[in-house]
Order: sequence, then structure tokens, then C-alpha cells
Amino acid sequence: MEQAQNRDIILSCRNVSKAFGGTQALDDVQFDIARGEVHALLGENGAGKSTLMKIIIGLFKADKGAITFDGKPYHAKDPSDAIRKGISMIHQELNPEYYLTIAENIFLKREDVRGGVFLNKKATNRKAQEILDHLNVKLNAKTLIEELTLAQCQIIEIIKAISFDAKLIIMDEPTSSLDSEETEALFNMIRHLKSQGVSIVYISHRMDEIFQICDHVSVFRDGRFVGSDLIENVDREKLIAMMVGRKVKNIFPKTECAIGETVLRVENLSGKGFSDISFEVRAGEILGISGLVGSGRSETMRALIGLDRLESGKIYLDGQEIKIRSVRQAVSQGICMVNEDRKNYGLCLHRSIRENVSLPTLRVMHRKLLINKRKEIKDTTEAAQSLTVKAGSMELDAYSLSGGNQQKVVLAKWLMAHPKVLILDEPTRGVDVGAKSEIHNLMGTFAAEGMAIVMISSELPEIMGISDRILIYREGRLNGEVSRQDVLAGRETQETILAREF
Amino acid sequence: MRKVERSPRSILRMDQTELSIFMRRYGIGLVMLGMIVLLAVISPTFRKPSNVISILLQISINGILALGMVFVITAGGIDLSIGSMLALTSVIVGAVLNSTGSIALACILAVSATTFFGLINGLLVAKFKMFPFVVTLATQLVIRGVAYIISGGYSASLANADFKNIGNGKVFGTIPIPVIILFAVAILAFIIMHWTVFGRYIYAVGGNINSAVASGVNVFWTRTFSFVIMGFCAGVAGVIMTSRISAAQPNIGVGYETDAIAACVIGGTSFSGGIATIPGTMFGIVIIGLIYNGMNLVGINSYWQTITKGLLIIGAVMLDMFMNKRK
Amino acid sequence: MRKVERSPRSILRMDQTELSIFMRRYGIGLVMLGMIVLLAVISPTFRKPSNVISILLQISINGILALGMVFVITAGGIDLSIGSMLALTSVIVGAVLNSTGSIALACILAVSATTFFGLINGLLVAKFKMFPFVVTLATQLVIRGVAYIISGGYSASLANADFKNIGNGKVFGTIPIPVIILFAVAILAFIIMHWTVFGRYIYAVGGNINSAVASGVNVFWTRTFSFVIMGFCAGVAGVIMTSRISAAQPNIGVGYETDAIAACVIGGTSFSGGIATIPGTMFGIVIIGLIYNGMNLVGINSYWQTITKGLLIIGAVMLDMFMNKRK
Amino acid sequence: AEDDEFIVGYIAKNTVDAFHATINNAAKTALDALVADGTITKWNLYDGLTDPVTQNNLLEDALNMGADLIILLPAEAAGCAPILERCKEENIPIIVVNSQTDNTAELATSYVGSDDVQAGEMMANFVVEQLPNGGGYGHLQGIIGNSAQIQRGEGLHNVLDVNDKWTLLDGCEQTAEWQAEKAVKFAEDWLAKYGDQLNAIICDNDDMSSAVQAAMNAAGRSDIVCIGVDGNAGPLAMVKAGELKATVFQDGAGQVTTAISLIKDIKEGKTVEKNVIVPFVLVTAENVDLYLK
Ligand SMILES: Nc1ncnc2c1ncn2[C@@H]1O[C@H](COP(=O)(O)OP(=O)(O)OP(=O)(O)O)[C@@H](O)[C@H]1O
Ligand SMILES: Nc1ncnc2c1ncn2[C@@H]1O[C@H](COP(=O)(O)OP(=O)(O)OP(=O)(O)O)[C@@H](O)[C@H]1O
Ligand SMILES: [Mg+2]
Ligand SMILES: [Mg+2]
Repeated sequence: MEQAQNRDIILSCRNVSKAFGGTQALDDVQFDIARGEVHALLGENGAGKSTLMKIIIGLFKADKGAITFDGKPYHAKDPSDAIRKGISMIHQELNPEYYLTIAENIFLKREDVRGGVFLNKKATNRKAQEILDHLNVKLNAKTLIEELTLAQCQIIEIIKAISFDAKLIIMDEPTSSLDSEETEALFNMIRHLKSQGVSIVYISHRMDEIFQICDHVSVFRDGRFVGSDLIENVDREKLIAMMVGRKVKNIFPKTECAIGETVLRVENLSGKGFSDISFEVRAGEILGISGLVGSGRSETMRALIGLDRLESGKIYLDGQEIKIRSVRQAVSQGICMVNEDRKNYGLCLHRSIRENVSLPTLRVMHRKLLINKRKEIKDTTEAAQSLTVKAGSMELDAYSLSGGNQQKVVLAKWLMAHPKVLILDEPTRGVDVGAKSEIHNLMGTFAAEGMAIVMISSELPEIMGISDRILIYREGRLNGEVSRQDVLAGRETQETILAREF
Repeated sequence: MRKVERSPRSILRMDQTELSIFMRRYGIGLVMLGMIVLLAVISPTFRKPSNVISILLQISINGILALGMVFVITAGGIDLSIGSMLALTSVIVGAVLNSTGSIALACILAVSATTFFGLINGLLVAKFKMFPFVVTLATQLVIRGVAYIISGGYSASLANADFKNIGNGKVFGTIPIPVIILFAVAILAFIIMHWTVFGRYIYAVGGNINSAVASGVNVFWTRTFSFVIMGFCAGVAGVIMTSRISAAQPNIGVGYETDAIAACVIGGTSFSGGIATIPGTMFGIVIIGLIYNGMNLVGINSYWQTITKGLLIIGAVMLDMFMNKRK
Repeated sequence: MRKVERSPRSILRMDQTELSIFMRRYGIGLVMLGMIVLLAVISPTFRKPSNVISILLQISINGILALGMVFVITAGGIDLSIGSMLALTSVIVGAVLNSTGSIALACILAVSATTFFGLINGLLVAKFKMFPFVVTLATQLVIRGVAYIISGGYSASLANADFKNIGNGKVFGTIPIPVIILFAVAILAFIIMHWTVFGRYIYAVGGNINSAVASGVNVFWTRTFSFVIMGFCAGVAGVIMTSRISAAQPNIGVGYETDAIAACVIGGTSFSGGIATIPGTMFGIVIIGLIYNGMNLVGINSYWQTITKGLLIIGAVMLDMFMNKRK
Repeated sequence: AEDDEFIVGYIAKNTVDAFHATINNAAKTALDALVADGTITKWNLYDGLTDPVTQNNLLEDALNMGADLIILLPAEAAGCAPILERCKEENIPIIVVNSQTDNTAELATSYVGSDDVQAGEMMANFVVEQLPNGGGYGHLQGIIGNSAQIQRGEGLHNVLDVNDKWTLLDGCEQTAEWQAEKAVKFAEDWLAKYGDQLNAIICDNDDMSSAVQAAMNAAGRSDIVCIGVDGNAGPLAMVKAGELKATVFQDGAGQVTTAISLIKDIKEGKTVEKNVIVPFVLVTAENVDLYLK
């Protein structure tokens, strides 16, 4: 790949390395971004993207390497130093102050003050409201973050990063919890920023977005710099090959398999955020659930497995009505769910991978009082291996894994349970393409074994690629169903499905 | 979008969310009012102005401690060393006053000493990321030891009449000076907590430390300073306490952290940090004072007093929880 | 992924990660060994077998408390009420023993009572999601009050020779019975914590409560049971204590939570929950014992003892932290 | 109070130590009797929680509730002095019981109690008598700064510092904060360190001395003489059983009953004796039955 010529480089990283204990997260990487450029940074999970960005923003210290910014040698002591120097960042993991208001969050550390110390709340609120209104976000600046949805939190994070008037904004997976409309709004913001000469580092695992918004792309693999080029010069296949070091033919591989009897049937489920939901899913079937973020898909499934309260409705498993009052009951009946929020509902970050993986199945696997540790190690290691979790040892804390590898650990823990019904809520959120297709393959394998699978996803190509049937949610209710035949025959497209979600 | 008003008059005109936020912040005030009404009905003594004054006097020391504690807890910490700090203040005041006779010098040195230990607590917590509970459990011992060494284990009477005045004097012949000091500290705390940038940082650090770091808040100094404020408040409370008993004693102050923490908690301060209000804390302080005073007025046997106090703490927290439906 | 071996012989063959995991879990053991070597060098008395026995005897009460506490802290709680539970045990044993003469009945009733209060603590924490610190701060008062009421404030002497034997007797003429009980409790705790499903749930609940819920763990019972275990341990420790002082007193046990918590923390138990080991806790218990014994043997003045203990707690935690480079 | 009422405020040191439980109960009996015979209208008990600040606060409560006379068992000598000053200000009589405040001599209407220095001397003398050959001793103190701790220590040193045969073993004067279990830990460590050189352990109270003696007996060193002050039920039972050689009985009940007997005279404006000393009694196997309830 050749370097594009004559770019006005604003930030340049040379030979940056960083190791965490035994893991070499970054190994002699280069990274250049020009003024007014939207620069995609791609790489598999654990490639070191977030790590480099955290070095730039001053959260980590590089072991070696040099960074220049605006022509001058650059080093950030901490994020506030970076912000002063003109770099801000939207973090991959959500990070709001739940008990502060939107205005207070956006202007944290940049409050309007009178006399140097006294807060000018009115001015801050007014300024925040102006920004919200200007960006067409329909929220009151005085609302507590606590009361917002995940997507709204993410939007506030984005607004916050943008409002620093930075010369360079780093966006680490900004759209992972946004729907397509919100994503489009973000892209509009990005275009506006770009027109003002602001540079943007854009990290995402969603290929479409890269081609839609980015000008330039750099790829990392296993902590190393692989290459960089103008977006015009690359295509999807080429980028994927660079990321994974091999060719991936079909990104959404679908294993065709025989569809059997109905396993799970629900009738008229209602609860907070959804009502009157009925559907069934058969053995060997993958049921996709599509909808906008906030349309109540997760809420339905959370209530179904006993994590939230179900207000009314009936659940039938293998034709028999069952009652589910807690997750434990659901698991013991063979209904398991991979939660979308892995940090809060998926993992004990400070416990080992082994313990995390075996947790839901401990009671069933070790019927006696005591845990059979040998069996536990064997089973969990196998489960982790089958999902190619990248870790030095099963005894490492889940904390030390990259986002995508953490997601694989969560998957591993539920696959161990060999459920009858497996509900996957955004199973590939933040997972790289390679692992994504591995996960899709696995879903196929499990379906072939007779498991019934329900998958919620906000990524339409994914949903359309691997579902046998697709349910469409709209504002907490079902609004249509699409079969694989319709999709294959081209009777349904992304556009027609989206149309039913709004 | 409407402006959210907070003046009492507007309570009736609040909409659902505003009302719930208001209730969540100040609902415990209703509990306090309820207790006051109840006591006023059942005890004639309670209604006497002199009793009101003496309740205020009684809560002044604990109140100042609680006002310091609320900063620490809101920033995500806890300080168990304040009892020892009271003792340290007491012996330093005693030593300086008896040797130099200068009240100002005695008070300044004593408050400086506790503020210094507050700084030490803060540095250990903020710099080394040690748990506040553990740090202050340990420094508590160190500070108490220092107090014993300074005093040699003896208590000393303080005859200085002007000094006695700090704890026992009255302004306009009615309002005790400690009450004036309490209100001054409360106003100061209110301004710092609710009106300044530093207060905002306290909330931010306690609410979500990672977010605060990512926003560029100086988490280190914010946490440290919360302990410094606590140290300062403990020093002020210690001076009042020393003056009230007119004695320098190295063994006083044991268990005072309990009531200070209880006041904060009753006042709606969240133990996980990031949630607190100064008015709420003041309500908590008054409630604790009412518990003690009320039980003595009603003549509850002291064993039952202990039990009642425990039950009331649980009850107040639960009531607050149900009222706010807070998780 | 390779199998991680843990047999002692393999320590030398561990690779980087395994060694760091090992050090992180048991590194404090080296601190303990260092202290033992140091004391053995500077104090001939320390090396005497009789001194070793008496250290073990001294740590038995605190040790049993710490072993209960480690469950509570690991599950994300804290229990400040154990001092009061000791007092409750003592007065119940006294009342029952002096009226019926049955040691078994006395012990069973006493331990049941503390276990019951443990259950109450647990229910308040797990059911109503109240902060453990606040709950036990309050129940501490309630339990102490109950102890006073049962005893009427009086202490009673316990003349029963067999009962005295629990705290003062020896097995094979050398090993004190409390030490045997301590080791029995430790082994039981080890099995529960490290080998059973329940133990794993304790870690999961303390590590991330939401994730535990979503994994089908019965968080409610796990949290509750951690307090029940604590209550049980407090009862056992209380029986030993009552027997050792041969008296039923309602005012004993004040401040015992401090040493129990300190032992857990020194032993590497994380205050935020989810991280602890039973061997680590045992190391912490022994270290606390060595601090007391060592200072007495070296003849440190009691003011300095207090200070030294404080500094040693901070030092041990810091050393542990640096050794593990834990955040 | 109203003109026809006479209310007594009784400010206890605490309600939790066995010794004070005895005093408070004797006070209850005596005061209830005064209520019954009409000398006083009513009385209120205030629990001082062993804290001088609390006691100062409680005085305010008592005054608000119309107390005409205060009975005070001070928690601290210095810290409780302002209570007497405040009573003087309000012109209300105050009887100080059990231990003195710094200003008791000038301001108290009367003091009824014992002389803790005397108790210290009695303990020391008993040890000297029991072990005429002398030896080494340790001293377990109460909470540092309590007047009982200070004065008992003073008495002890008055006797033993001038006795050539007795030495305070190095490092063996420590505070066990009145707590039996803590005292035992110190004693065991001393025993390990000094062995036969340790011959006596003097404690500031007998909760500590009885527990220490039990531990020494269990260690096979019943020859070590342990003694303390108070005469609580437990230690007395041990004296009776021959497990403890002696304890120094402080007649708390006697002190407070005497104090309460002064109320009538004070109410009627008669002058009462300013200083009533109730002596300590050495209790050994010979006279223990007199004190066992
Ligand atoms: N704080 C940390 N401690 C230890 N190891 C870490 C830490 N942060 C990152 N790592 C490791 O460094 C490597 C790079 O991680 P990084 O988060 O930069 O990946 P990424 O490219 O952002 O992946 P993803 O797309 O999954 O977010 C991974 O192997 C990860 O496990
Ligand atoms: N952990 C969380 N914190 C804050 N808000 C959340 C969280 N989880 C879900 N929400 C919000 O609750 C609302 C209910 O939506 P739900 O999650 O059921 O929608 P969904 O259709 O599944 O969308 P998503 O794509 O976000 O999963 C959403 O607006 C969502 O953002
Ligand atoms: Mg990342
Ligand atoms: Mg969802």
C-alpha cells in the first residue's frame, strides 16, 4: 500500500510500543492523521486500537515512541492535558456521571464560573441547551443522566467530546449502541466538524460506516501497524484481509439446517417498554429480532428470562406452559441469554476467565456440594478454545482482555450450558469481523444440533444474513415478520425493513 | 422545556419528575418535621425555647463533623479517624493554652494538626488508591497514639475563661456560640458543595471516578481535599468540644464517627458516593439530635434508647428509600 | 491454553503470569514470614514453644471473626455488629448456664441468637438493598441493647469448670482448644469458599452483582448467607471469649470488628468485594497477632503500640499493593 | 420545676459497666423510695455513655426538664468540671458521687465517694504482704486519662516505687482499656517473656484481674498474684472458689445510697457534710461472704 502524498499531518505517532504485563498491546506502531480528515482505525479485537488512543489522550503511558501534534512534540500527562492541547475522546466503554445533569456532564471541568470558583449554573444550562437544540437532540439539559437510555447517554458522550472545540477528536466505537437514525445524525456532526478542519479518528467494527464517512484508513493487527491508505483505494475484502491476515469469503456465513418442532412459544408478553409480544422459535431456527435501539427488544428478552418483571403473558417450552421468576429458573429450564451489556451483566471483571465461564452452569455441572475443579478447568478451557478466546491463561482476570475477547468469554459461558433456547442480545457488538464470522458459524452449529436461537441485533446486514426469520419491533410492539425466502428473493431489503422500524 | 424552580412556593406547581427529584433530595426533611411535631405534642418540655436552644447546642459538634463527613462520603470515601482527631485537638489546645495562654495560637495549631492528618488520609487514599475505610482505620490509631503522647496520658483542666466562652458563651444572650459556628460551617459547606467548581468535582469523582478522570478532573486533589475539609471540620468541632468540657483529654471522641456517618446517611447521602445535599445532611443532624433529646424527654430507659436509635436509623433510611424508590 | 498447576512444588516452574497470580493471592504470606524471622532474631522469647502457643491462643477469637468477615466482605458487604454479637453471646451463655447448667444448651442458644441476627443483617442488606455499613451500624446498637436488657447490665461469673475448659483447656496437654476450633473453622471456611458452588457465588456476587443475577445466581440468598456465616462465627468466637474470661459481660467486644477487618484487608481481601482467599486471611490474622505479641515482647510503650499497629496496617496493605501492582 | 415539685436529675457515668449497673440499681431503689415517701416528685436517669461531652449535654436536658437537684457520676475529672459550674450558675445543688471532678471541692454541694489513690495503695500492699520476697510485677491500666486509672496508678506507685524488692518489669505497664480479654493477651505475652520473673499483675479493675488470674491459673502459674478494684460478682465468686486471692471492694451502692440520703436535708436547706468518704475494703476468702449477693 502506498502512502498518500502531501497530507497536512496534524498528529503523527512513530514507533509507539506498549506492553501490559506479558501482553504486547502495541509493537512499534505508526499512525498519521491529516487536518480535516476522518481517519478510520481498523483491527480485530485486541489489535491495540483503544490502547493507542488512550496513550494519545493521556490515560496510558507509552513504553517507547514519539508523538508529534501540530508540528510539536506531544505528550499528555492526563486527559485534561490532552484536552488543553486540543485532543478529546469518546471512550469505547460508556462513562457518564449518572447523578449529574446533561449540562453538568457536558461541561464537567469547563464550567462557567464567576469569580474563578462559583458556578454559573444558568449560563452552563443555557449553553448546554443551545448545543442540544443546535444538534437537534430533543432533551432537556437539566435532565439527570440516570434517567437517560443507553443510546442517549452515548449521544451525550459524543456531544461532550465535540463541544471541547478540539482539533482532533477520537471516536472509539461511537455507534456501538446507536441505531441507524442516530448514526446518521452523528455522521452529520462529523461532516460539519470536518468542514471546520477538525480531524477525527474513527474506530468501528461496522464496515459500512467506514466506507460511508471516512477518508483514510489505517489497519492494526496484533499490536502492529499493517498499512494505511485512502479509502478510495481499498475495498471491503481488502480491508478484512489486512485485518485478519487472510481472506474471509462470506462475512455472514449461514449454515443451512433442518428446522424442527417449536421449542419456545410466547403469547402476549407485556412489561415495561414492550407489550403484546407473541412469537415462537423452533429447533434449529435462528430468529432475528430487528428494531431501533430502544424499541424494547432487550426489555422483552430480559423479562422473558426473569431478569426484569414480566407484567403479563404466557411462556410455553416444548408445548408446556412454564413460569419464570428468576434467571435461575430460566437457566434450569434451558433458556439462556447473552446480555448486551457485557461489562455490567456479563462478566465479573476481577475474577478469572475460568470462573466467569463456569458460573451459570456450576450448580448443574457439579451436582454435589463441591466443585470438581479438574472437570471445570477442562470444560471451560474447551469452551473458550472453541470460541478462540485470546488469553494467556484461563486464570487471568477477565479485566485484562480486549472488548471483543470479553464478549467471547460471555458467549462461552452460555454455550457451556447447552441450552434449548439461546437468546443473544447484540452478540457481536464490538466484536471484530473474524470473530464475528466465528460466532455466526457457531450459531449455525448449535442450530444444527437442534438449539433454538433468538438473536437481537442492530446491524441489519447481520440480521438479514443469518436469520431464518426476522421479527421487526416498533415502539415496543411487533410490526411484521420477514422470512429468509423473502430476503433471498430480494422481496425484502434493508430499506423495506428499516421502513417498518420507524 | 421549562425552567425548574426550587423555591418552596413552587412545590405545588412541580410536575411529576421535578417533584420526585425534590422529594428524593429533601424528602427526609418531612421525616424531621414529623418527628418535631410528634415530640411537640407529647412533651411540653420539648416546646420550651430553652430546650430548642439546647438541642441546637447538642448537635453542634456532631453537626460540624457530619458536614465534613458529607464531603468525604460524597467523594466516595469514609473517615473513621475523626474521633481521634477530636482527642488530638483537645490535647493540642490544652498544651498550647496552658503554656502560652494564647487562644488563637492554640486553636490555629490544633486545627492545623487535624487538617494535616486529613491531608495524610487524603494522600494515602488518593495517591496510593488505598481504601478509605482501611486508611482511616489505621490513621485513627496513629492519631490517637499521638494524642496520648502529647498529653502523656493525663487530662488537663483549662481555666482560661475566654476559651471557655467558645463552647459555652452566647450571642445576644440566647444563641450559643457553637450554634453560630455550626451555621457558619453549614453555609460554607453549602456554598462549596453546591455553588463552586470544587463541589461539582466532588460529585463527579464520587459519582463515577473514571468519567471524572476522562473529563480531566483532578481526581487526586479532589479526593485529597475532601479529607482535608473533614480534618478541618474535625479540628473546629474539637475546639468547641474542648471548650465545652474546659479540659484537654486524650481519651475523648471515641465513637463520634458513628453519629456523623449516621447523620449523613439519614440525610440521604449515598454510601457509594456522588449523591448528597447539605440541607439533607442538616436534616440528618437534627434528626439524630431529636432522637437523643426526645428519648431523654420521654424518659426511655437507656438500653431501649440504644435499640431505638438503631431502629430509627434503619427506619429513616428505609423510609427515605421507599419515598424515592431509589435502588 | 495450558492447565495451570498449583502444587507447591511447581512454584519454581511457574511462568510469568502464573507467578504473578500466585504472588497476588499469597504474597502477603511472605510479609508474615518476614515478620516471623525478624521477631525470632530479635527476641529469644518469641522462639519459645510456649510463646508460639500463646500467640495462636490469642489470635483464635479474632481469627474466627476474621474468617466470618471475609465471607461478608467478599460478597460485597461489611459487618460492624460483631462486637455487639460477642456481648450477646456472652450474656446468653451466662443466663442459660447459670439457670440450667447445660453447656450444650447455652452454646447452642447463644450461637443461634447471633446467627439469627446475622440473618437479620443479611435480610436487610439483601432484601432492601441497604448499605451493609449502615445496616450493621444500626443493628450493632440494637444487638448491644438486647444484650444489656438480657443481663440487666450486670456481669455474671461463670463457675462451671467444664465451660471454662472451652477457652482454657488443652488437647494433648499442649494445644489450646480455641486453637483447634480456629483451625476447624479455617478448614471449613476454606472448603466453603474455594471448593463449593456457594463459595463461587460469593465471589461472583461480590465481583459484579448484576452479572451474578444475569447468570442465574441467587444473589439474595448468597448475600444473606454471607451474613449468616458471620453471625455464626461471631457466636463461636463469643463462646470462646466468654469461657476465656469466665464471665458473662454485656459490655465486651467493643472494637473487635476493627481487628477482624484489618486481618481481612491485610490478607488481601478487596474492600470492593469479589477478591479474597482464606489462606490470605489466615496470614492477615497471624500478622495482627504478631504485631501485638511482638510489641509486647519488644516492650513497646502502649502509646507507641497503638501508633505502630496503625502504621503496620498501612504498611502491610501498601507492601501487598506494590507486590501485586494491583490498582 | 413548679414550686410544689422537686425533681432529681441523675446523670450516670454509664449503664453498661457491671460496677455502674450496681450503682444505678441501688440509686433506683433509693430514689424510688424517696418518691414513695414524697420527698421528691420524680427523678430521671440520664446515661452519660462514659463521655464528658454527653454528660454536659445531658445536664442541659435535665435542666430543661426542671431538675432541682443533680446527682453526677462524672466520666472524667477535668471534662465534667463545667457541669458543676453550670449548676452553680443555675443555683442548683449537685452531689458528686464515686469520683471527683477537678472542682468538686469548691463547687459540689457534697461529694460522696472513695479515694482511688487508697485503692491503689491497698492493692500494692496486698501484693507486698503476699509475696514478701518481692519480685517483678506488671500493671494493666484502664483507659488512659480516666481519673480512676490515674489515681489507682498513683497509689500503686506510691507504695511499690519505694519498695526495693519490687520492680515494674520493662514494658509491663500497658492499657487494656478496662477490658478483660485485652488484659489476658498482655498477661500471656508478659508470662512468655518474663516467666518466673513475673510474680504479680495489678489491674485497675477486677474484670481484668480475675480474667488474668484465670489465664495464669490455666498456664499453671497460680502463684502469680492478680488483684484489681471493684468487687464485681465474677471476681467475688472466684475469691469464694479460691481461684482469686483477693479483690478490692469499692462500695458503689453504699456511695450512691449515702448520696441520696443527703437529698432530704439539701431540699430543706440544711447544710450537709461536704466530703463523705466510703472506704475501700480488701475482700479475701475470709470476708467474701459478706459481699456475695
Ligand atoms: N488495562 C489493561 N491491562 C492489561 N491488558 C490490557 C489493558 N488494556 C488493554 N489490554 C490488552 O491490550 C491489548 C489491546 O487492547 P485494546 O483494548 O487496545 O484492543 P482494541 O483494538 O481496542 O480491541 P476492541 O476492538 O476489542 O476494543 C489486548 O490484548 C488487551 O487485552
Ligand atoms: N444498561 C442500560 N443503561 C441505560 N439504559 C439502558 C440500559 N439497557 C437498556 N437501556 C435502555 O432501555 C431502553 C429500552 O430498550 P431496549 O434495550 O429494550 O431496546 P432494544 O430495542 O433492545 O435496543 P438496544 O439496541 O439498545 O438493545 C433503551 O432505550 C435502552 O437504551
Ligand atoms: Mg477497543
Ligand atoms: Mg437491546
